[in-house]
Amino acid sequence: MNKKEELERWAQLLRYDVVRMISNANSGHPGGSLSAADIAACLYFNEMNIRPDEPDWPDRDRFILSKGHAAPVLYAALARKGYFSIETLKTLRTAGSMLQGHPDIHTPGVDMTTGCLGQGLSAGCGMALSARLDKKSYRVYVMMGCGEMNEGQVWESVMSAAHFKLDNILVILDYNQLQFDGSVREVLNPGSMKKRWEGFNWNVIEINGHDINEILSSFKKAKETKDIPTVIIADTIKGRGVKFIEKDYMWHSLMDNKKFTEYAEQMREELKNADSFYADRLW
Amino acid sequence: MQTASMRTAYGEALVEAGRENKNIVVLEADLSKATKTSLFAKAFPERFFNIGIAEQNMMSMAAGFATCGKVPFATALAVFASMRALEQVRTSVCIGNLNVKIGAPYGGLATAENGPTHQCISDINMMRGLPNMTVLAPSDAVSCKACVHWAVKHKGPVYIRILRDGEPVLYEKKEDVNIENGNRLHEGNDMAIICNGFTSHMALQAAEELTKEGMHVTVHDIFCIKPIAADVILDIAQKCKRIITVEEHNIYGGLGSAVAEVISQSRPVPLKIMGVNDYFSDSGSHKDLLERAGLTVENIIRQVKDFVE
Amino acid sequence: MEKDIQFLKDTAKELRKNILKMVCAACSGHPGGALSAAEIITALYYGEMHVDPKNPQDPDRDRFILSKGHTCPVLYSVLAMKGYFPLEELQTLRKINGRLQGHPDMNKTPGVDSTAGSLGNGLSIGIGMALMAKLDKKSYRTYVLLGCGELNEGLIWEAAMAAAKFKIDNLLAIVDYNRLQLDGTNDEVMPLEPLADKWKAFNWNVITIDGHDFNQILGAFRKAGETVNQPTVIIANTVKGKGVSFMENKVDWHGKAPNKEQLETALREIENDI
Amino acid sequence: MTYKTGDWIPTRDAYGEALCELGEKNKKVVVFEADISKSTRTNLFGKKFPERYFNVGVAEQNEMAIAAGAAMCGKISFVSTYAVFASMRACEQVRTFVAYPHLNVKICPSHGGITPANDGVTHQGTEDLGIMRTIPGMTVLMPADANATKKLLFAAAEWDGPVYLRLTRDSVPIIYDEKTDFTIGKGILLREGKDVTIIALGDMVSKALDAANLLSTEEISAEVIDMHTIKPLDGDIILNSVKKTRTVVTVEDHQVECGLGGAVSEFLGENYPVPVRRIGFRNTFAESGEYELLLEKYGMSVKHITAGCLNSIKMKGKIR
Repeated sequence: MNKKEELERWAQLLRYDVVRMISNANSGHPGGSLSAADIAACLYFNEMNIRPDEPDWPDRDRFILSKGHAAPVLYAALARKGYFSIETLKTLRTAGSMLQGHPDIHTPGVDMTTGCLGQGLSAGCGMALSARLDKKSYRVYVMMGCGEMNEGQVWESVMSAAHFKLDNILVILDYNQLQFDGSVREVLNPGSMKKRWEGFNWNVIEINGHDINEILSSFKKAKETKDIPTVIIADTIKGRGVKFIEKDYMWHSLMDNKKFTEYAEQMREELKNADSFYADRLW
Repeated sequence: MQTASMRTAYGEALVEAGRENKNIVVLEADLSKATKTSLFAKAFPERFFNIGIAEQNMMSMAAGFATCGKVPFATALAVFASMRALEQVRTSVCIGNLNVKIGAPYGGLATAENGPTHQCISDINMMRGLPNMTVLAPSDAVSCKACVHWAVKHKGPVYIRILRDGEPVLYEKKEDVNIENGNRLHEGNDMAIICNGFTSHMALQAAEELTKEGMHVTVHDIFCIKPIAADVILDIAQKCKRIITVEEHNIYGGLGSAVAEVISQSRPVPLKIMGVNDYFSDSGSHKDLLERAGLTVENIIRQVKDFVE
Repeated sequence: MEKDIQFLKDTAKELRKNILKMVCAACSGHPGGALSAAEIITALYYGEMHVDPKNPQDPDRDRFILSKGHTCPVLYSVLAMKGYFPLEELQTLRKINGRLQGHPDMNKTPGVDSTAGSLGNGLSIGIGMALMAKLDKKSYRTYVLLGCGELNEGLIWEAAMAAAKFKIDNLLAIVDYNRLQLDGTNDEVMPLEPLADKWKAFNWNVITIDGHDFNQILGAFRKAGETVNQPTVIIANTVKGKGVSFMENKVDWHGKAPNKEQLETALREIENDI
Repeated sequence: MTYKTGDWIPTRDAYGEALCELGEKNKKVVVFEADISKSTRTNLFGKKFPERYFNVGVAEQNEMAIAAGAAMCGKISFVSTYAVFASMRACEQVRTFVAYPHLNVKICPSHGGITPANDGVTHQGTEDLGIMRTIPGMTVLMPADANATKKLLFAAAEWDGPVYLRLTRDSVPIIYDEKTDFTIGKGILLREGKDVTIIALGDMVSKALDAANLLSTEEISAEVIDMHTIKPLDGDIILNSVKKTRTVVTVEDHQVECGLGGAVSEFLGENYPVPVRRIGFRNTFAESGEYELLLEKYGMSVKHITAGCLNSIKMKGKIR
């Protein structure tokens, strides 16, 4: 199996975890978790320099899920990396669980509390500036959603990252074009997202957010860019991988758990028969 | 009474603390000359970050700094620190219990002539409601410095409400200041005044005047409004039987409310809350605005006397 | 036309003098950003807006929001000159029991359409007014004067998005681009360039002008008025403290009142166009 | 539309429906939304009156200030979002541009307290009532059920000035029939008693009633007041009750600091000092989980209310 094929499998497995977790919890946000699965797989299984057995390692790369409602995909990645057990995924959103409805900094591997949109990049700027102060080489990855581009605080932080020339920060915009109340165009008409970031002095790379090769090469290009922060605008499909919810904004959060649970079972069967990679990893 | 500027004390204390602790960083939102973080900027330019007029961004950035072991002091006028960026303080800072310190000059009516948009009589309440937050309100330049140094040592979020200029000096040196329990400024068994900030020197003066008339009033200067020293307050309630709280804050939700919550729970004694009577003030000199709010030595004396009868 | 321009120039002179006199009388206030906006305000109140000082609450009036509320001396001065209240009242700026608050208060001062003072809010409020004009099928226009420092505020960009979405063409935003904020230049504190590109990327119609040239200001107003289905912003390049040699481009005069002696010098300079 | 007692309905549902009725009657009503209309239920209004409905995207500060601008033009602006965002993300806009100019902006957030139980702490607004209470000129409400929501919403529309009306995401039982009248600033005596006064609001009112029922089996008679208006606080109803019972338990889905407990403590301290026990979150953030389990874990269940009442009654003996 080459790198690409392996990462595709990890992404598919994360999707499976997401579907199972949400179906188990009977609540949560599938759409934006699924659209981010390929990117999350590339980050956690190829890109980031982290130590699952030492979550607070001071030199680790940081990841901030600014679109915190997509927590299931983050939890899946963390569990698959070994920050905590796969069993734990079953406790999503239940009282006493370490897996909160939105990410909590106290969960191993979670670098920032998020859930209220628009704050992640600001926190990321603080981390990136700290790295510079401490002469450390870790990088800060911030995944943002397209809905949160509405938040003014995002543009405050976009301005400051450019002002401080934070080339150790990488923003990945999971641009699935849908937010809670409909398409980004209907809700707040963004025009050209690329131009907007460029107007704030950022290096912009546009990719297909479901193409592993494009994701990996954009990460590489971002690393090579100096003195200016980079944003990857990743064209994605909300709900990617679960056909009946793809591109349906109503499925931002869980709509019909019966249907969803049935699908989880179906997915399990399909994966079991697909490949030996999945065989002992399904739950 | 000798006076000194609290915001200058804040700036100086940051420099002192910054010298001792290399992890201290200061964040500023385009008001460094007013908040006196300019002093820190001069001393440690590489640890000073001016974020521009973007307080929300500043608070979340501070949270990011804190996750990397820094001790960030995010500084903004009280009105913006407590209200423009309130949700960032809650979500980015308090939920994670991160080690972010918020310096908030121009609390209360101290921005005076700038008018109500810049005055802030609600910040103590806003911050007091947030879990994990420690809320400090020093009463003079010396206690302001003490608060900054205390905050550096304390792990977790701290909000420090600072005034402006010309505050009477109540304490000789910062070692005299008891942040957790507050300081007894005057002893007496007839009544107690619990106060903080700019009103503390007034309460002290009132108590001294009243002594001349044979009334003995306890005056207790509280710095830490959350968590509040419940034992100290209950002792005072036990001893004095009647409490007046005085603060440069809305009568709802501030020091008075914190004291009410403590005593009503275990030792309900009659209470009078003096403060800004739930209204938006005006442009005018600080003195005029305090007078309008009834925050004067004369009025404190009057209220004490009324309360006895 | 030339005569009109001369009239506007003379009016702006008068306006500047009033600003300085009132700030001096108050012993505090913000002269720098008030002076930089003198031509824009003069052009608005004497050449553009439909307002009736005798009927400040007229529901059909054009609205003006001074989002950079700290520069209210320029607004109070023009309101007094237009007759909303007596000129002598300018001496009561920032005094207790006065109507002229340190930052604009819509319920205290006749002619003030919106409370302002904490930066970044004016454009949103203006959008509310502009949307209601459309809803009520009224033809009034809303004018919002923004400072450059407040463009740091995220709220401005929230509003910029909303105005474009709602195709608000009955609102005009003007940036008083004097390139200084409290702590220094924009570039030092938080760079804004490329400013025109930013607004364009948020789907705005952008007109860049010299904010002290009446021909350009009035021309921009005209062009903005002709633009439909898209909001317009005028980026007006200005000089902070304009008209007073020792205040021009000096960040120190953002929020400091001149003393009597400085006032005399300043008034003389303005009178003689030095 | 009215609701049957005993049914369980989120008060946000009642809000969405009542808002449509209100919009029909009053053409001055305009509604602002921040991209969560399916959740706040303003999508109903949006469908019915698209021209008076404005979705500003995920931008609550902007939403609040735009609503203020509309109110400056004589409209009655309704602002919909979640309690965390209405009270905190847009706090300064509420204070400076709504409350200070005293405008007719009605802020009606869903997700009050821990009623978005599963969503977790970032979406649970447990500090909002205290925040709103300290803003001068603000009127602060939380209806206990769907029928109360509808009545109080209509009252808020008539009320001069800003109102904060907090709603629940999760279902709460209907305790009022459609005939009950509601007046802003007047609490409702739900049950008479002589041993202890329970003052509750919002989703905790039904819990308070359950606790009173439970206490009656132990021959303790608890008086229950629904304090749907936390500001201005109804001092008369408190005094009348406390003169009889001489002790109070406050119950709120909120931090015990600054909120209902704080308001009642302030009032009684100044007017009639008696022991007050406050039930709510004790300086802690909650978490994801089922609503009833969270109440249990954080000391706010019916069991905790009854225990609080018993303690209070004991206290009053000691202090006498």
